[in-house]
Amino acid sequence: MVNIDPTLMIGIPLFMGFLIPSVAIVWKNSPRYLAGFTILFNLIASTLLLIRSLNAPVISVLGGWQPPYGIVFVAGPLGSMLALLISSMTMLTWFYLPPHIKEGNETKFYMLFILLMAGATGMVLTGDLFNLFVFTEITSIASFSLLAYSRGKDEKEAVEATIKYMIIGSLSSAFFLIGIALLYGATGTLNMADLASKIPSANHNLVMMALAMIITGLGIEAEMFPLNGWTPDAYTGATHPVSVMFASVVVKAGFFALIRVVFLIFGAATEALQILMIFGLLTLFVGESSALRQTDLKRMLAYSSIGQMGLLLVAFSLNNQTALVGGLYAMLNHAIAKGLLFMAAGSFIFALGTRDISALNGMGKRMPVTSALFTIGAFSIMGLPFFGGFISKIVIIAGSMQAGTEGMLVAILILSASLIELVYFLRVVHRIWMREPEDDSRLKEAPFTQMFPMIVLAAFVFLMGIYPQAFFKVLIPAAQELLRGLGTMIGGA
Amino acid sequence: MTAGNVSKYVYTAIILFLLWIVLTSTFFWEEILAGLVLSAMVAAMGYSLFTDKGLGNFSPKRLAYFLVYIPVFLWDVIKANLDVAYRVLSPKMPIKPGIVEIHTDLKSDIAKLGLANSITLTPGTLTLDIDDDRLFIHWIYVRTTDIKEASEEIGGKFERYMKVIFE
Amino acid sequence: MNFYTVLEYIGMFLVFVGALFLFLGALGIFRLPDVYNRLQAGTKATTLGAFGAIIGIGLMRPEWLPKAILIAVFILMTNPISSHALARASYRRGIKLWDRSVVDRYGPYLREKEEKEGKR
Amino acid sequence: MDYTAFIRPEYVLMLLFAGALITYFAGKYSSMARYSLSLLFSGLALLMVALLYGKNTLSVWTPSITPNGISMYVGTNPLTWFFAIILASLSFLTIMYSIPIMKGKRMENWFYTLTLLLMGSMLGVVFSSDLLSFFIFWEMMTLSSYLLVTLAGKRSDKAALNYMILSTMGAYSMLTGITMLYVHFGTTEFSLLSAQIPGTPVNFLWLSLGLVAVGFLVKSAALPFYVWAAPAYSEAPDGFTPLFSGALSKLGAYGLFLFMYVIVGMSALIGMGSFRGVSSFGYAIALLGSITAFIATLYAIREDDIKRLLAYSSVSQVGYILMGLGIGTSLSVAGSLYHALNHALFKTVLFMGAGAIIQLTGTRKMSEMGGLATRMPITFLTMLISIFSLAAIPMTSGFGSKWLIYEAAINKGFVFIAPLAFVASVGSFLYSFRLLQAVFLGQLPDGLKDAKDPSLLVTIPMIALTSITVLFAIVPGVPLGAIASAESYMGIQPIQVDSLFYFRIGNSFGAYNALVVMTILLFAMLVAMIMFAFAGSKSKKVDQHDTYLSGEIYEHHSDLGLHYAANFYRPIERMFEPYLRLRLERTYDAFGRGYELLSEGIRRVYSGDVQTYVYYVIGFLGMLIILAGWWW
Amino acid sequence: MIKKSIALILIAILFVAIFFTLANDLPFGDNRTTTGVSDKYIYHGVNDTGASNLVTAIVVNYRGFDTLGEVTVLFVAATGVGAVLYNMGRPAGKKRKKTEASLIVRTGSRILFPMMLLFGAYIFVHGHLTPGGGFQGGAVIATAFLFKYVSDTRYHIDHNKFTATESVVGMTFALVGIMGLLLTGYFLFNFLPNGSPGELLSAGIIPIIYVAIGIKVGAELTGILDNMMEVEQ
Amino acid sequence: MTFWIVCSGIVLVAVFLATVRAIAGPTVSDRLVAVDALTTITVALMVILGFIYGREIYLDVALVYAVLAFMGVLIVARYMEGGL
Amino acid sequence: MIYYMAAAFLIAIGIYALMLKKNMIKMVIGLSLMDSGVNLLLISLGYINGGTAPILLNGVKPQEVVDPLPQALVLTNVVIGVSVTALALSVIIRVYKHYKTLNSDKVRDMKW
Ligand code: NA
Ligand code: NA
Repeated sequence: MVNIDPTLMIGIPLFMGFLIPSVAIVWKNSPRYLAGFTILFNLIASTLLLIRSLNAPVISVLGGWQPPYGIVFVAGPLGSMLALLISSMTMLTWFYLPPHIKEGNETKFYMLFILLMAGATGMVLTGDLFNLFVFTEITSIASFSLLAYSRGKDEKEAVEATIKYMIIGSLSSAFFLIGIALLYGATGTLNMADLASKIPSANHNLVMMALAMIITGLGIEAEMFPLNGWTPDAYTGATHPVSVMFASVVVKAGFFALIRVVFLIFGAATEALQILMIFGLLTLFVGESSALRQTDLKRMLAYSSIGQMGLLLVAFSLNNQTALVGGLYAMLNHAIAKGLLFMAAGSFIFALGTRDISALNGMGKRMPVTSALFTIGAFSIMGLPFFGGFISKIVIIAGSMQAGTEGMLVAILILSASLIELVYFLRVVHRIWMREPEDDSRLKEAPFTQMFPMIVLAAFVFLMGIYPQAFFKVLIPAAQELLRGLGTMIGGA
Repeated sequence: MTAGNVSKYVYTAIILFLLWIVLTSTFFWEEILAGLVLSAMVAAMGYSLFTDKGLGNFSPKRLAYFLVYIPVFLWDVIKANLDVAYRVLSPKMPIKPGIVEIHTDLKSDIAKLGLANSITLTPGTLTLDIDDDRLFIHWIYVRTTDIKEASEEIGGKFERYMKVIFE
Repeated sequence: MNFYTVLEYIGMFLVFVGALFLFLGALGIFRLPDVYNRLQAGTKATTLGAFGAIIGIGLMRPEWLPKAILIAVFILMTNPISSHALARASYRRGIKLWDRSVVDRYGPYLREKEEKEGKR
Repeated sequence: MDYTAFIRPEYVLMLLFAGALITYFAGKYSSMARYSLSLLFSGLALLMVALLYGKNTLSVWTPSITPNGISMYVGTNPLTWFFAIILASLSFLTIMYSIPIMKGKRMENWFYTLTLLLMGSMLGVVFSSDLLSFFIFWEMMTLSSYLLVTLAGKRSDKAALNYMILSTMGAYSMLTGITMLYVHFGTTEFSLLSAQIPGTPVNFLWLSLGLVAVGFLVKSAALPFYVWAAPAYSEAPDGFTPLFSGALSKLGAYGLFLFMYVIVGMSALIGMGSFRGVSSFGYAIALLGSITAFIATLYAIREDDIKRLLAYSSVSQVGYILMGLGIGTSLSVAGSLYHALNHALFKTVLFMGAGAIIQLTGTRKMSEMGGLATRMPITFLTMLISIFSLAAIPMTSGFGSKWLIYEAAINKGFVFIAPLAFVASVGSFLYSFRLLQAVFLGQLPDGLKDAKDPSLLVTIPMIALTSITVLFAIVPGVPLGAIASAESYMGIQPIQVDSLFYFRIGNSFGAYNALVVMTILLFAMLVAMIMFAFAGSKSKKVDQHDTYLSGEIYEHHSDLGLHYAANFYRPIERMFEPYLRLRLERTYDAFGRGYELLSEGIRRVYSGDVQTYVYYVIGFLGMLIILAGWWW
Repeated sequence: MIKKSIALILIAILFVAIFFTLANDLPFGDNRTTTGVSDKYIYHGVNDTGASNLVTAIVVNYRGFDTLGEVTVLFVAATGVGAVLYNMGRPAGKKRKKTEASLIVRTGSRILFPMMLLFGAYIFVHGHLTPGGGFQGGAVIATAFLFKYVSDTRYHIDHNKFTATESVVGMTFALVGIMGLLLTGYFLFNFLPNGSPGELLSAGIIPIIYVAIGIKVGAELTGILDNMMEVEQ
Repeated sequence: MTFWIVCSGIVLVAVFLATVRAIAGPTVSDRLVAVDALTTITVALMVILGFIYGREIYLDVALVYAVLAFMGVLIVARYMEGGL
Repeated sequence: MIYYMAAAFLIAIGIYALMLKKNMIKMVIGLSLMDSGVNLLLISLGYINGGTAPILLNGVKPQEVVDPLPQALVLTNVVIGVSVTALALSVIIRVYKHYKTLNSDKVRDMKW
């Protein structure tokens, strides 16, 4: 079996990112294909990586300097799974792109697009705290740029969203870096595994202060309430494929970074988990409640994403294997289903020219295929049986039940929020299928290249709903990896 | 590439290489080699504007004038600085500032730059603007507003050197 | 008293004089009445001061001399340019001369030029 | 080939789910295919369910689907079969009935697909033998029934949404309870669970069982969750209402039977606390059931809308079922199961008839109907018998089941439950009579002069169900035999069924002999009818609008509310008016509106000004820092 | 007012927290941990990497991957600025509607421009020996171009040439990394000899990387400047 | 040593005076003049510090600083006259 | 210690600008200030009393140098800061084009 070094998943996109602008001078359409090729490479590499990492974590030492002196890439099942998620979602979004990015400079879009993927991949694979910061910045800056890419009707909102996102995002990175600095001051190292082994004996005050800074810094990326003010605007303002990337790639990587730091470095510090739990629940409720009253389709999806991120936070902070598996499952499901929803919503909006939910009346007749795909995504988020969301919901509930009386309360809260979610998604689905359209004309469905990614995602939503074992094969070791902590994995130096 | 351009290029490269030697202050072959390569590359990017005359600048007369100009100029600078020092330190601040106009016969831009900078560096006077042959000078103690007189007083000496060195 | 010692003393002298001129320049900036007059002091005295100090150090450490000269020359070349640019910009931005200034030939010139451009 | 190998519950489900899919695609192109395929699939499923009689199976139908390797099971047993056969036959008959009723209606093709899907998921609920598949089918059932309700178009929107929200609320509560059980016992299979129940802490059982019960009470439309029922039953498409009310509403009871008696078991249930030998939990259910029966009856009495009237009646009758179920004695459980069957039979017929009449008259207001008895004799007759059964008029099977429940309640000396039930029973007689009177008797409105019985596809199911009602009145031993074996499966002492025509339940208090009671009552009825026949010539025919006009003839102004049916039970209404004004719907509405308002406020958190967000971030960090100093 | 007081209270909390945490738990001037990784860099850095400048040793060698990431950040930002300001510039060939610079500034730029470029080159070529490095050198180079923009309202860069240059040097950096992987199995492995510390041709791949970075950063920053300068108000 | 203390003291007084002007203004130009002078002073100071610490690298720093500072002032000046 | 004070102060000033200045350019400046504060903090962490720059030339001994790692990190962060600032300013140019204001209060078409 061919092995591809995980570092190449950064190296190749970078190389191609540098190559694309030159080739574009002589061959105008090349960026799309070069980007596609790059993403394909990452897709293959991450698939192989995932298979390898199920046996033993794949560790790639950069520059030949053994940890903790150099930077390492550590690809456990969890990291590899996320890398695969990132590359596959990027691939599918790549199919979805063309009509949505016509207005701007396409060459630059494709460069940013693959670099965003590279950044997110680096975020999930790196085993070095400062390197994580660097990759977070790559991802953020690429996101900012892609967000501001919109031209034409949405341009105004896009730039507004960008500047908000940038200000909050840069604030977050400053805090993250302060946290890193304090940790370095306390332990003298930046390697995550090494940190994990040194933190218990390090100065407690420093570590706690660092924790506060890091939770704030990464909490912004993970859309934790009240740090997520930028989120709804960013999702709404972005051009549709970029919204997909936000929901399915960027936030997932940010969330993973937060979880990893808390779990691996701080050995699932119980104080941190309590904070995450409380604010996870808040995020869940604020997100879902805000979505309840939306009239803007994308904004509703954005708030729903916030709610789901809250759910993930809650699931992870329960800190037992079942809940973690459920949380990971929800993470996957949300990436896939919300990606699908944003794509379908993008197609609706592209065809209708408005984001207003009331314009969706009777879309089931006007764009039946897209409507069906949207519905599948919605059902999965709502957690109906035979869709991925169902499995994640029951597993998370089972996980929370293991946490005693408080867990019971958590379960009830999760389900209440889930009920709110059901209501607003049902309203939309209801409109699509059950209301009479004001204008009976058939709208043009998206072309097959755009339909294809949606169909693939819908198929995955189903697969996750009816054959979860396939996913558990990866998720159970992934959850165990988190519970074990990185410290025991590569043991410091 | 015209002969003029070759001359300009070579001149630029030589100046840059000298600069490199000064910067590195060594004679390791590696440094020399790097200096040659980099000077050649950088010269290619800027030679057309760097000089008007090219290798012509290396004529002995120009070099000689240049060498003489340095102490002359420095002495003027020191003299004038003492003057300004006096004005600054004196409690009454004996200043009589104003903007006067002077004229120059210099044609080349580089020569004008030399002149203007010399004037500026000489305390008491500051070049505000140049338009063709007219220079506007801020003078900390205006002794005359007449263009001819002022020209001689402020820039006369420098102009003569500049004419030889740069034109 | 060998050659290097002599150089060192000269260097020390230059550094001291340089420091003095830096101080004078700063004092001029502090005391003089308007931007243009402050520029006079600021450019000249500080340039000379820095020049002296840097060359002085170069003399005290002869192996540094080439680089020291380079820095000094660079300052000598750039400071008048930036001062000039500042003065010009200030004037064009409408910052008035000190009210006890005796003559202003630049203002009429600018108005004249504007009129010409306006006609075109 | 041994066909019996295919008579397994999992194949029934597969048949129906595949059937739904096939029907959808075939039905898109041909309405004939749609009708015949849906009849075929449901009929076949019915046949298979019937053949499952007496079988006990249990099989794994999926590989493990949870991280801990939980598999899903389906199986059948006497209790399952009893409900399955009701559900399957009602589904089949409803499909048949729907062919003319739903013809040309909105999204007709979806109707059949969803009905088959619903049938499959209802059967799935009863066949499933583990918590997870139970819950999955339960959710599917909710979803497909929700979709069926929405098929009615815009008018059903609110009702459907409310139904869905409350159902989901119930389902989530159930999920919580189920997960508690799973996490505590580490298994989901029913028999494995029930084996571990003895010795479980009482509090735990109360909590989990209570949470699960909420889901079933919602589906049963019991107090305080009944608010969805009347709107949903009445606004659902006419083709769906019979199944909705007749079949689907029984699943809540099934779930309670399952969890209370099969999984937890009688002894553990008593162990959770008891009251006069009845488990406290069951008593609570019974109490809720009786109050529900009572209140819903009051609402039904007020209704002029025929579907709403029947809807409230359903709620009330399900209350009886819960009552018997909760009391948990041999007699009461039998009564409960029997009443579930009866209610399925008569309420389906009533809703079918109502649907037919609505299609004919174009209105649901009873005050705009009347005198249809002669024009629609078959409808009249079938509905009449069903109404008798509903009103528990002796000689009908409805009487038998209610009798059993009363007797059980009185036996136990439940001074609160028994009177409530009795009053409710009187109430149901009142609204039944109103229905009968307003729709079939009196004068025919001008528009309905050429009304006639609906097509055979409508009448055949009605006749079939009515015949069963009559048949079971005569041979109660047939259903009671099945009930007895279901009881013994649940670990409850089965009632004794001596023969098909005669049964007798021996206990300390007395005995109920159906044949004897029936015969006596039949005789009394005959006497009454003869008396009426003789007196008939002397009675005066009064116009329906003649109520308050002292005989003065007015033009028919039904909209003035002067129709006979409009304020039929005004005096009784007046009596309860103050209490009825405190409708629970308002509370729910207020809660919903309140939450929406709250959400409106919550989203103002996202002020749009980036500086506000900076405040949030810094505030959050400040809080963490303070916590860091304080806690740690 | 309330807003302002809240802000001030929060800022005070942060200030106090950061300052006192540092002051109490990381006493200034003697907190270089001996358990940490930096001793390795300090005592073995010169031998390991051949770079006398330990910061360089870390930046380019031990943590060269961060630097690759950093180059990427700049690249992404430059691309982003291009994408953000796309289509906001003046039409081709039109001069910017701006006050011309004076002859002094213009002529000054003619003479100083190549010198500044050479400074830049000097800095990144000697990155492993002096405090400079690719970024600093690149910044100086970009400053040289900035001087051009400042002094000439008609100035604009040749985008194609810049793009090509950027591409080549960027790919060089990535390729050096990939070469390391191919030759030794480690991405960014220093596969060249270290030489003797203090000389120009020492420190293995560091000078190559720094030259690439220098040019890249110079071109990148210039590109950003170009984009911003071209924006029509 | 005394010598260096005296020199540094004089330069620091200069820094102080220029800083006062930089803060006091009153116009942007005034501040800029002060900043310009400060940068020149800083270059000199860096060279002096390099000597005191005996590290040649300070000279490189000073050179780069001189380049950047010059450009900084120039840019602001050009901005003020509307040349950007 | 003064460095710690200065670092904390810079961070505080940056946050002050972010919280109380409406002008978005000033907010971006605030971010840059914070960044400088963080950089200063990092550098000061690595300082040892009497330490010198970590360039082992001209006989400088390893014992005498300050921790080079924070400096390396700062180098990286400086570039990141520059990148973000450049991008933020370009975005602000576009914001200004659409809103004709830089007041963050006014740039809030998207809310709730
Ligand atoms: Na200067
Ligand atoms: Na360096």
